[in-house]
Amino acid sequence: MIETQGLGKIYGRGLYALRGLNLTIDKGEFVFLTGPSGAGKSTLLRLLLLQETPTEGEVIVAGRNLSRLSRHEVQAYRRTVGFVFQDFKLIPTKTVFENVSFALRVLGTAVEQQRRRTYQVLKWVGLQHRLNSFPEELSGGEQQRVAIARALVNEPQLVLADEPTGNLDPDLSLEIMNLFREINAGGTTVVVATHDRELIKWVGRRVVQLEHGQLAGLAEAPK
Amino acid sequence: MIETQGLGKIYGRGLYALRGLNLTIDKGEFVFLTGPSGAGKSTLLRLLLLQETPTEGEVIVAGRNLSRLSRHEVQAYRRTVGFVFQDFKLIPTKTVFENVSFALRVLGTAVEQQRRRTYQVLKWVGLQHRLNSFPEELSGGEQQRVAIARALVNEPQLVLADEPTGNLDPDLSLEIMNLFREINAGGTTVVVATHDRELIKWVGRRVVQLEHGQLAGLAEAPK
Amino acid sequence: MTALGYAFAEAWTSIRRAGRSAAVSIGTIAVAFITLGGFLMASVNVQRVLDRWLESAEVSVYLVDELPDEVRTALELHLRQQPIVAAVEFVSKEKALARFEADFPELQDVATAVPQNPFPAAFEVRLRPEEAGGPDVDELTAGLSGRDGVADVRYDRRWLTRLTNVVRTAQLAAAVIAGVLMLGAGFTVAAVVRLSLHARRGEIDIMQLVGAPFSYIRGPFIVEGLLLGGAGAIVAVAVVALAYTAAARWLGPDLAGFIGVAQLQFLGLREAVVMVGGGFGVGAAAGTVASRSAR
Amino acid sequence: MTALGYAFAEAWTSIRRAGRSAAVSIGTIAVAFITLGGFLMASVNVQRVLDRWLESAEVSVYLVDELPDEVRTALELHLRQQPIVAAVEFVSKEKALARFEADFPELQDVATAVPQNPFPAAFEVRLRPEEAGGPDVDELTAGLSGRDGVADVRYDRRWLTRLTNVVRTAQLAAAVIAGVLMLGAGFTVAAVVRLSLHARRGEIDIMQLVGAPFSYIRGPFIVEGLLLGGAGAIVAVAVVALAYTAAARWLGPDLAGFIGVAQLQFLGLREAVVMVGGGFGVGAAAGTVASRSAR
Ligand SMILES: Nc1ncnc2c1ncn2[C@@H]1O[C@H](COP(=O)(O)OP(=O)(O)OP(=O)(O)O)[C@@H](O)[C@H]1O
Ligand SMILES: Nc1ncnc2c1ncn2[C@@H]1O[C@H](COP(=O)(O)OP(=O)(O)OP(=O)(O)O)[C@@H](O)[C@H]1O
Ligand SMILES: [Mg+2]
Ligand SMILES: [Mg+2]
Repeated sequence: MIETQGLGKIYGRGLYALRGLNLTIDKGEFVFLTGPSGAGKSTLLRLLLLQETPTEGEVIVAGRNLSRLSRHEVQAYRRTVGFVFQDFKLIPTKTVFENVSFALRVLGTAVEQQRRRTYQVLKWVGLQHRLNSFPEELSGGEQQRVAIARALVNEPQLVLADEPTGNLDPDLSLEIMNLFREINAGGTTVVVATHDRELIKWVGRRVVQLEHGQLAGLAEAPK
Repeated sequence: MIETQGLGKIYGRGLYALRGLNLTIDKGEFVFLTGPSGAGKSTLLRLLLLQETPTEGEVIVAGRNLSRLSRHEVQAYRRTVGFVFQDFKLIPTKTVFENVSFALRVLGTAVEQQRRRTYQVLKWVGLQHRLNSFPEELSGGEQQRVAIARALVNEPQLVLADEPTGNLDPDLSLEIMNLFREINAGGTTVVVATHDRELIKWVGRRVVQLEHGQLAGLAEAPK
Repeated sequence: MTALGYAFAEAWTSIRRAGRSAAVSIGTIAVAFITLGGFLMASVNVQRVLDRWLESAEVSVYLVDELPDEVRTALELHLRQQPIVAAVEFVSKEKALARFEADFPELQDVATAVPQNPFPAAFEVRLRPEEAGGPDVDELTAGLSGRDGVADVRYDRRWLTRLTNVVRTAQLAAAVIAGVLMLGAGFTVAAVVRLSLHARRGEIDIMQLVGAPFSYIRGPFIVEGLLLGGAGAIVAVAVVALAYTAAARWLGPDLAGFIGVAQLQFLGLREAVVMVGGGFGVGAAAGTVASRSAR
Repeated sequence: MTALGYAFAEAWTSIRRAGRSAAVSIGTIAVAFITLGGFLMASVNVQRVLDRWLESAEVSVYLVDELPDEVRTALELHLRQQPIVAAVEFVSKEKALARFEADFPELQDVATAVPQNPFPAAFEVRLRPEEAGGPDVDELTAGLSGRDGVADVRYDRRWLTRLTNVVRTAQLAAAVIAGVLMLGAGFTVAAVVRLSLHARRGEIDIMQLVGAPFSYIRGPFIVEGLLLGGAGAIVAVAVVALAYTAAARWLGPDLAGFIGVAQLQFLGLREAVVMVGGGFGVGAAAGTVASRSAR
């Protein structure tokens, strides 16, 4: 599903945020991405979404080289990816419902189905009672769950989640992970960047560890 | 140091975010605030900073009823509090150095001392090499550490930290907690809202648990 | 179609939620257009005055005394056939004397002291305004001078040429100023829409990251610019219309006497439509620019 | 002092970092002031033309023939002593005839046909512009009519009263329009500064939560507004000055002939200073409003 070859990223100031990364993630895999602060986890995920362009190397997702996509193909590609941003990136001028249903709207889904599916996903994350709130009226954890709902609403082939439980209590975190596992069981590839060792232990999947922008260790977690 | 009497907060929509809270925190104490997402942790901390005004009840900090302060007294009071916001609240148009030194600047600290102290605090959180970056050029954890540095830079009497390690890896989280402990050892009262049970266990201090805006249990943690 | 409906619905929601900020934007755009509209109205009216002046441009063709009627009629016909001539009036010797006496009453003595009427009969030829002061007039006067029965041709060329130059200059200046004001109004509308939407640029990035097609991202911004600009222009036209009504009521009589035009004239329908259309257009363009993504 | 220095330093940094956005704001403010400045320049010049016209308002005092010199001198003295009189010129019978011949060459015959010079000598009295058309003039003419040696007093009161009315109306209209433009410019500056700073309102809240005193929070915003507004106004004055230079060079000769004033006049120093001051003031006020905290 995902293959990176010698992937590197240098931001303006000249330091490698990511360097010579060769990584393969199979279709239907559930992978944790971990490593200290500033290791390059978010950078890797951003490159997978094409939010940033690589400085060197290639990213191949579902057999297609991301750097060769046209603008329209990029849009179409992003619509098949569910992304939970580390800073949520909710649209402040839209309500919870609008923020989530927007991802369906751009797919041209019928209005009635938009409504139904949005409600369903918000129920999964326990926010069905906050449909008409604006993001700034939510607690940190509630905002994070809206971001998760938006990533899952259009049944993506690939879910990329950047620290999706940083603002959630342990019980909720496990619930969210169960949600990810269910989606993963349906064939969706899931990549989760997290610092939460408990969570990684509990879910028990493959862990990719980054350090200073490079792979630090590849460990097959116990099944 | 902190005393709340029948403290309650209702946001616009009519639900209690906090209800009838009676809580006492002594001077020099180190208290963890925990509870599920939406329990009211941030609301309580916001009330302590006067970021919100209580709907009912009183907040008394250092012997003074917060709702009776004049605008100038509010400013002076806030300058004695170090606050780590859950969403960081860094000023996007200022550099890391400016964001942190600003808290000293408003105290009228001499420029040379501003410079020295800011550098020192940024070194504590491991960001002395990113002085001139803007917040959006930092990773999530780096931004969070800038927020922590800003809270500590002016040696406040009271530190209120809302989920200060949600974006940090476990090792860094412990380092930050050690920092808080050191500051606490110097006489500063510290209140930390967190979901991280490991951290609470490791630090081993009093825990205040909130649920649906009310106290769920008061537990003296083992010394 | 769906995207269009979506764009309008979104834009409307956004303007409604923006509230005061949107009102400030519309107001500022209106101010720009009021300035432009006010200037256009003023210049339309000044133009009418100048036209009136030019309309009264006359060539006097003095006739020799005791001219046979058929020569006079032939001359009149000749004059009327000229393309640059708008009207021809015959002034007899008696009428010329009467006019002089009326115009210069203090010289009554002079007129009566003269044994016989010294004033010649004349054709007063009114020219088409657009020709007055032009080269064709020179041709006409030159041609007339040699003709049978014509004693003299007088045409206050110097004065008229000067007036024509001034009018031309004024028209040029007015066009330049109108152009500058138009640019200025456009610039203001664009700047205001851009500033209004700039704050929401983050949204565009977010939408792009969610994979929204450009039409979904930019549509609402473009429509919002369109609506802000159009609303501003409509407010402006309304304000100018009100100002016109007020001016016509209170200043009308005074001004009308001076400018020699029966009534103040409002902006033409065309100008009003152009203004409102311009508002919509500039707003939409500004929305397009403002919604141009960072990447 | 520290807070002030801080405010300026911060504002400057902010404008520098805002880059294009700040340039757009300054440009828009400049457009507003250019409109105002252009109008002021136009109306200063029109005012001069009207003054010139009023200056040429004259009362003609026709004298009886064969007036003894001492009566004439006494009359002249009397006229010069009137407070509303600006200048007195004596026109002899000969000069009057010469003028008539020059003005009406086609009536040469008439003049020569008359046995003796029919034109009376006269004093031509120029009035102070501010008095022309006023009630004091009536008093003067009435007083003169009965005087020894005076044959007739002519004063084209109707025409002058009308002109005076028009001038007064025009002045009123100009004042109203200037006021509206001033308000419009102020509104535009305020709106632009407000929109520029609105996006950064979050910063204000953050600063407040850190316990910053108001002077530290609002100072930079107010100074930024001040600088944006002032810069816009300065740009505007510069543009108007350039436009004036261009107009004076290319249109000056034509216009000067028409308006009868030797030269176009630039905005007075006072107007320029008021404009720039207004820019600074409105900008600062807008910054103050924009930085008003949500709470
Ligand atoms: N826009 C940017 N400009 C410059 N440097 C950047 C930018 N974004 C990230 N970086 C730097 O790149 C490095 C990797 O950042 P990244 O966000 O990938 O880290 P991370 O592993 O997600 O860390 P965290 O756990 O703190 O979120 C960091 O040192 C960061 O400061
Ligand atoms: N501005 C607001 N308007 C309306 N409701 C609000 C607002 N802020 C918070 N709330 C609600 O008040 C409740 C308590 O919020 P609070 O932020 O205190 O929770 P929390 O304990 O900090 O949760 P988290 O762990 O998710 O940060 C939540 O249900 C939240 O939705
Ligand atoms: Mg990250
Ligand atoms: Mg919270």
